[in-house]
Amino acid sequence: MSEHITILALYSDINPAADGIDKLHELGISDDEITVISGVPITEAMLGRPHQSTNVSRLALGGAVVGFLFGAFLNFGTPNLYTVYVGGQSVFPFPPGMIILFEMTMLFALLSTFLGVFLDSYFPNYSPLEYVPEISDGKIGVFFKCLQSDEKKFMEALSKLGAESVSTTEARQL
Amino acid sequence: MSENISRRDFLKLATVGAATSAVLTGCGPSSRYIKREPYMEMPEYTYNGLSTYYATTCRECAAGCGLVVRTMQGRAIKVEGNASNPVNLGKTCARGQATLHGLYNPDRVENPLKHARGTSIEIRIDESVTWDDAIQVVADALKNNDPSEIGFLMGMAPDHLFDLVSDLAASIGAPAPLRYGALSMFEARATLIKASENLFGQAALPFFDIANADLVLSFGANFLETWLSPVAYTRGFAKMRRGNPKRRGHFIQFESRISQTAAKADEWIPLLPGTEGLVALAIGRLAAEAKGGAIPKAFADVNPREVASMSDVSMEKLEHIAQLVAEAESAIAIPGGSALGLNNGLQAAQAVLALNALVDNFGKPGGVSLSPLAPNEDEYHRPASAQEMNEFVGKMKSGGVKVLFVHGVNPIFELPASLGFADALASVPQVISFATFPDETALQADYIFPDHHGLESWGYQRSATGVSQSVLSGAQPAVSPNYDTRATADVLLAAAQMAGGKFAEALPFKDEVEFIQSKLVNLIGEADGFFSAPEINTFSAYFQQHGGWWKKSSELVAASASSALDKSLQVEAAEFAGEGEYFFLPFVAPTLGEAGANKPWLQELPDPTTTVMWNTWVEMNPETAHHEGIENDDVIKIVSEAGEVEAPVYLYPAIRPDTVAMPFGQGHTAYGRYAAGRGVNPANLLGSHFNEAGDLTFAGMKVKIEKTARKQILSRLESRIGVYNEGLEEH
Amino acid sequence: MAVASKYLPGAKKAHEAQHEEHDLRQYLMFDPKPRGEMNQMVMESMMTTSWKFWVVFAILSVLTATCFFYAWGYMIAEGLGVSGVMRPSYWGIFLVNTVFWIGISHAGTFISAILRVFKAEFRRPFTRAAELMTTFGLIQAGASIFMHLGRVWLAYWLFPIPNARQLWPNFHSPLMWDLLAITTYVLGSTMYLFLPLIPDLAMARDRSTGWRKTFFKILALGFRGTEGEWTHLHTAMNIFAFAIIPVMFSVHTIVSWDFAMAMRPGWSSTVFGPYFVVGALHSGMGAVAIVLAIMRATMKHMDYFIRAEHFDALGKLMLIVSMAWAYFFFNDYIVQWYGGDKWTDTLLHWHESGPMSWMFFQMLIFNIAVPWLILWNKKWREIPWLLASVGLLINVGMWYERYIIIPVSLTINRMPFTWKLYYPQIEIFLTIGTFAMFLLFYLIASRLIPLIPVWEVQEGQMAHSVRKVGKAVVPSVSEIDLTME
Amino acid sequence: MGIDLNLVGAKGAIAEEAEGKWGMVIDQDICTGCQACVAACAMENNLPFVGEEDAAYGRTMHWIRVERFWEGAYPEIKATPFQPMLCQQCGHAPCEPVCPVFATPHSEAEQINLQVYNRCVGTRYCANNCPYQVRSFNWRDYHTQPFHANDVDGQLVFPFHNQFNPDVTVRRRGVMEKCTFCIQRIHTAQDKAKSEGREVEDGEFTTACAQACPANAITFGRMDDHESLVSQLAHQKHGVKHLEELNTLPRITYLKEG
Repeated sequence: MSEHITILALYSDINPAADGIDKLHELGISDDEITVISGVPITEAMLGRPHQSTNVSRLALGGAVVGFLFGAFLNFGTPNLYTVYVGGQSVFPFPPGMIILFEMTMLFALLSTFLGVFLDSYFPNYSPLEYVPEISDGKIGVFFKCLQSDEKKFMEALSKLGAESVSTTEARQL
Repeated sequence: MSENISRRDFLKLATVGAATSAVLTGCGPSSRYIKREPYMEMPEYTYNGLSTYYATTCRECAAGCGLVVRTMQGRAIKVEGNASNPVNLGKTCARGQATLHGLYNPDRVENPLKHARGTSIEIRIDESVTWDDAIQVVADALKNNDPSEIGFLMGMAPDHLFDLVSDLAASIGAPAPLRYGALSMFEARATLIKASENLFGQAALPFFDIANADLVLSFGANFLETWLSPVAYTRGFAKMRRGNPKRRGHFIQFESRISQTAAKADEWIPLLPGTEGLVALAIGRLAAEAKGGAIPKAFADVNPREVASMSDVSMEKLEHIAQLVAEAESAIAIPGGSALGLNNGLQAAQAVLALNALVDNFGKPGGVSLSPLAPNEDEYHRPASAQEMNEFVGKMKSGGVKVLFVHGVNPIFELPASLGFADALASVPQVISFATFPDETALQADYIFPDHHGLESWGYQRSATGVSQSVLSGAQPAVSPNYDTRATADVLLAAAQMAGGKFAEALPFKDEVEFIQSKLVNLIGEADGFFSAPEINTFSAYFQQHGGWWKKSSELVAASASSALDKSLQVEAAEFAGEGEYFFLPFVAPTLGEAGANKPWLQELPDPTTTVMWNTWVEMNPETAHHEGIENDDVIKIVSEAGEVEAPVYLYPAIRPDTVAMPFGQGHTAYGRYAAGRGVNPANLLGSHFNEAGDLTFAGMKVKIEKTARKQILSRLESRIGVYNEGLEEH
Repeated sequence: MAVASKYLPGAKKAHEAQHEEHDLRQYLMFDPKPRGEMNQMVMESMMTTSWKFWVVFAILSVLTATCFFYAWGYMIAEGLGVSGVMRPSYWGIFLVNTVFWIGISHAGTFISAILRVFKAEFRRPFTRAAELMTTFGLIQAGASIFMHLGRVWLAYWLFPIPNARQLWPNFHSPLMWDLLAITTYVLGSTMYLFLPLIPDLAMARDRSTGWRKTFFKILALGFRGTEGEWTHLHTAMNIFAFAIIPVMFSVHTIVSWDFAMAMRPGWSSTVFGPYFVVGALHSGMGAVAIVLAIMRATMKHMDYFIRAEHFDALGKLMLIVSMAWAYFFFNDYIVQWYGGDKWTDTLLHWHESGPMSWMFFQMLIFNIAVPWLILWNKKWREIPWLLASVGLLINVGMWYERYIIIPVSLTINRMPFTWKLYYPQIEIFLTIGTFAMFLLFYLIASRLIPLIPVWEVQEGQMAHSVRKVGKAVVPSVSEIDLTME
Repeated sequence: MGIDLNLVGAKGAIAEEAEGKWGMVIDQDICTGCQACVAACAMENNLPFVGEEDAAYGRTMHWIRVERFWEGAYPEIKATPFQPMLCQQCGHAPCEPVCPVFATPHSEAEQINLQVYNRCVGTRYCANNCPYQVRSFNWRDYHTQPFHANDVDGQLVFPFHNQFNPDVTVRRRGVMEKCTFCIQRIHTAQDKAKSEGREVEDGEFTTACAQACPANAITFGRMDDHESLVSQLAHQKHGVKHLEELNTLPRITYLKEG
């Protein structure tokens, strides 16, 4: 019978966590089956994990372009829709245009950056997830799926490599 | 229009047809000869979007300017000058503009009423006084009193009502109605008239042709403010300055403060109050010397050096001015106002008029002539002088007046308190007021039978002066009456009918329009009229349409004054009543006049020289104030022999250090929400002293000033920082 | 954890060429506590409210209700007649407050963005406290602008949307630039406040119960701290840190252009842009000093996170900014003075000897003399209450500066006949109202969200270690901070 | 007649533009400061009065004010010539570009400076930026202060409202306003002329202030018509424009003494 379970190993230090992850690799758990959660940012490099890709920068750039176009519309488009002359100035004033362009570009860039974080990390997400409160106390959590049958094997292996605790875990309301 | 069609043109193409045109209409809203229709069939004056214009006469002062009232849907929207009326040729002063604030004033007396003397009109004795009761009351008053004990007090305007009352009075043997106004008092009109009578042997107001003069010497005459006919004289002034491209008229004002008029002068001579006459004589003598030839007797006995030392006008100045007079093509000297309101005022007036004789400008362009008599005018009706009013007050006190009719004048406010009109009123058994507004006098009456506002009523008015033609400007209703008021003329006519007998015979007219027509009849066929008509109805239609009737050409009377210079002229020293160290100079507030205080927009107009709004101020030279330890806006008490008033100080850099001046026009205790309790009335400081001509010597007071602890910020349009550098003084 | 284990107690180190005994523990970065403990401290500081707290809370609420909402409502109903604005001072305290609050708001961005970009480690414990000021300050700034409008109920006509006649707003107008810039700034800085807050919210979520639990759970958005989440967060914060700085500069420059663009003596000056920006930082830094001192004095455990070193660093910043402000002020002043234009001369004269000259000189004392006399001394810089009171004076001085630039200068124009001095009326209450509201928001925030970015502190402590160089023990920082990828 | 650009103190294209369409000449030598123009303006354009306190505090609603200063000291003191100051209808109006909602645009058709009350949100930037300080702001609902009303069986009735000129909008609180060169009269005259298929003639109509002025010191008309009285007067030697150095291209010429 092949019942899948999730095992979570808790570490209070980086090095044991890194060793544990190597061990898992040996035991044939691929990187994308392993999730590492921590209370402080830890680079993939520290744990010998593949590089995390992010779209935030691209989205920011896209937003900037949209904002620029919107600013251009406000400054050079709207006067066309209903032309009003003021103070002997040209209908499409260039210097003020600079300001409008800049502000709109920035606004949209920032908005899309913010949005990017949400999209990339699937925020907000209130569904049950594998998690233990100790994480925010600075512990490092490594969890992965494996067959129920292999449970013992992994547990021993990891605890030998200095995991504070190794246990099966269920997705729970955070 | 520019070739590119603007958006609103496009939108408006449809409505272009409805463009309005200024057709002067004959019959007004309340014409007796138009049947009032419900708005289902709209009368012409209520067509949507269509303005109708009615020519009438301005009643704000006695000058009698012609007005054209723009009305829309039965409402008066705007008042403009009547361009064809010779008095103002389409122009108006601020007071004329604000006449609508009288018409639509929230404080009008809205219906006939009987109330306890001295109480507000809200407190009625008899709620249900109808106009029939009113007429009954008037009829009884006429019938049940000995005619000699009936008194009529009226406003300054020589109008149809005055004629009507005069006729009535004459035919029932009652004393002729008295016309009075504070303006005539502060103009010292009686003195001017007396002077010209002495000089020209005719009691008429002189006409001063400023327009064509190239040198104007004005001794206290504020002809740009309220003097005689301000709009006409302002026009003259403008012509004097700009009328002739070759020369710009030179204008010198002799006055102890820079009035609005003096502000326009090229030279302002702050002479010692009371020395105007002497200065005039001195200038005359020096001018005569400059001209060469014999010194006329008139100026023979004056010693210019003495005058210079007495009057604070340096010898150089006198000589300089005399030089100008001698060289001028057409010089003119005008006596008026504070110069004449003194015990030596008459002599001063004669001395000034003598200057005109010297330069021999009588009847010439740019000179002095006699105003032509207005149509229907046998001899000039001048307003009562303060002295005559004083005598009348005496008569009232002694119980010689049993019933008093008051119309168009507010003696309690306009007469100096020292004359005691208010107390005298108490000894008059019955007082009937026809006031449109609840003014002080009306509140002291038993009955108020409110007259229409000027723009609601018929009539005509003679223009006393200011024009070279004889003018009768006509009045007609521009709007139908807003309230349950009634024309006083109608009330009197009806009352006379009711009284029957000699009263009915005296005034055999259906209504006031018929009476007015009876007066117009004899103008038909008058020569030189600018219109004529075969019969009265057509004539009066034209009369209404054009806003009056007047001669086409000038008919100034060239005064014969050969004698003017023959007898030596003396000007004795001026006497000043009261022991105080300051001369007191009351002047009529240029924008308020004597009766403008209840019109809020007039209140909000800044005084031309001080820019003060909504209040009374005391003008005081900064030097003096500094010496007395007085600051701007300090409330000071001014004490004269007659009384005392308290008002905030305006440090006025353009007034003699020994003089304090106050504007007349505020200080009402009644007269509606905008006037009551605002400012003080300088007339309360004036004692009852009169000069030979019977004018009050209003400029002949000396006053003490006392500091009070209070401060009252004067509401000025000007900036004290920008104009007087307050806060920017160098350190 | 790691850092703690490496720490050598009683070690000696060289410090600025003097070989005196020195305990590194006085620095937060070298005085690590286990994360759990720090979390606990922050949670406690957040949860504990003494009766004093509630008294202050009540007072501020009442002030906000009356001086802000009631007074404003009354003014809307009556018209601006109840305020002190008139000809020629068509602008009054409302815009003074706007400029002032936008100035305050600059502190947050400056500290959390510029110091982050330049890796100024002392910033770590109080970035959030500063960022909160940005958001709350901008709220008051916006409110003040709307108070100033004659027909505030039509304020939406300023938004970049066509009106009923298909007419768009006028982008020639500096006020439109203002509107757009402030919108950008308020949105940007709020998002920038929120991003680094997420992990701490998650922390709080794990440590709270009841309604707080739900509250934090919702705000934490399900953050667990996976590598992905951290990476996205860091990238975003990185972008924000760089992008928000030009926005910050643009905002106050544009605010200054509201005046500089106008054809008025004293206003039409090219140096106004940087002058205003520096002025903003001046008041902003002062405000931060005040807030930190209050936090440290009133909130539990704050003496651990906020230390003398931070006040010292802040004091140095304040001194530098004060010098910069003096430089720009003089720059503006001498150009106006030398020009000799009739109206400008009058204006300067009005400033220095007019009825408001007292304000002019107090401004110079508070903005220049006071900081220069006190902040040069390290000992004094490290006294929280002293630094806070210097900050307070600077803020008063900066408020004066705006008051002199707006209503006092507006008195003088090219029409001397209209010169009149401005006397505030209901503005005074509305000013109190905005201050009360600002403090109230801050008070509430201090009990709802962790004022200390715990994870950033821990991150810093991880990065800091000591190593032996010869006999000396020297501090060393390792590059584990991800923000600079 | 050809026009000499130098007389208006401007050069080339600017001068052409400086002429504008409608213009006004104010002769300070004969202005007597009598305030008739102020009253006439108030009556024509439904201006509210503000009462003593507000008036004292610089909140008068005058669209035209008469300025006077003093020169010298007693006894040699002189009042400077009265100077009526009203909106100069600038060709390059500083008030126009600063309004965020286009409430004070430039009229292409009339080449004057419009004020669109309905658009105004009351930022008062235009008034700040007006070098002539001739804009007035509705600080309160002056027209409907209960003080001016009568209580007629429980209803507030404002008699003054009968006088409102239907051609001019009545402004409420929070709105900026200023002299419009009596644009309602301009339009009425143009409509009339159009309906009669002709051009508006010089002197056919004029502004309220010019119409009232007893001294005839104010002249209004077409500046672009060099035959018109106003442009003849404007090109006299002693004609000056206010703050011309700011290049606001004012449309009003002031004639000085002499």
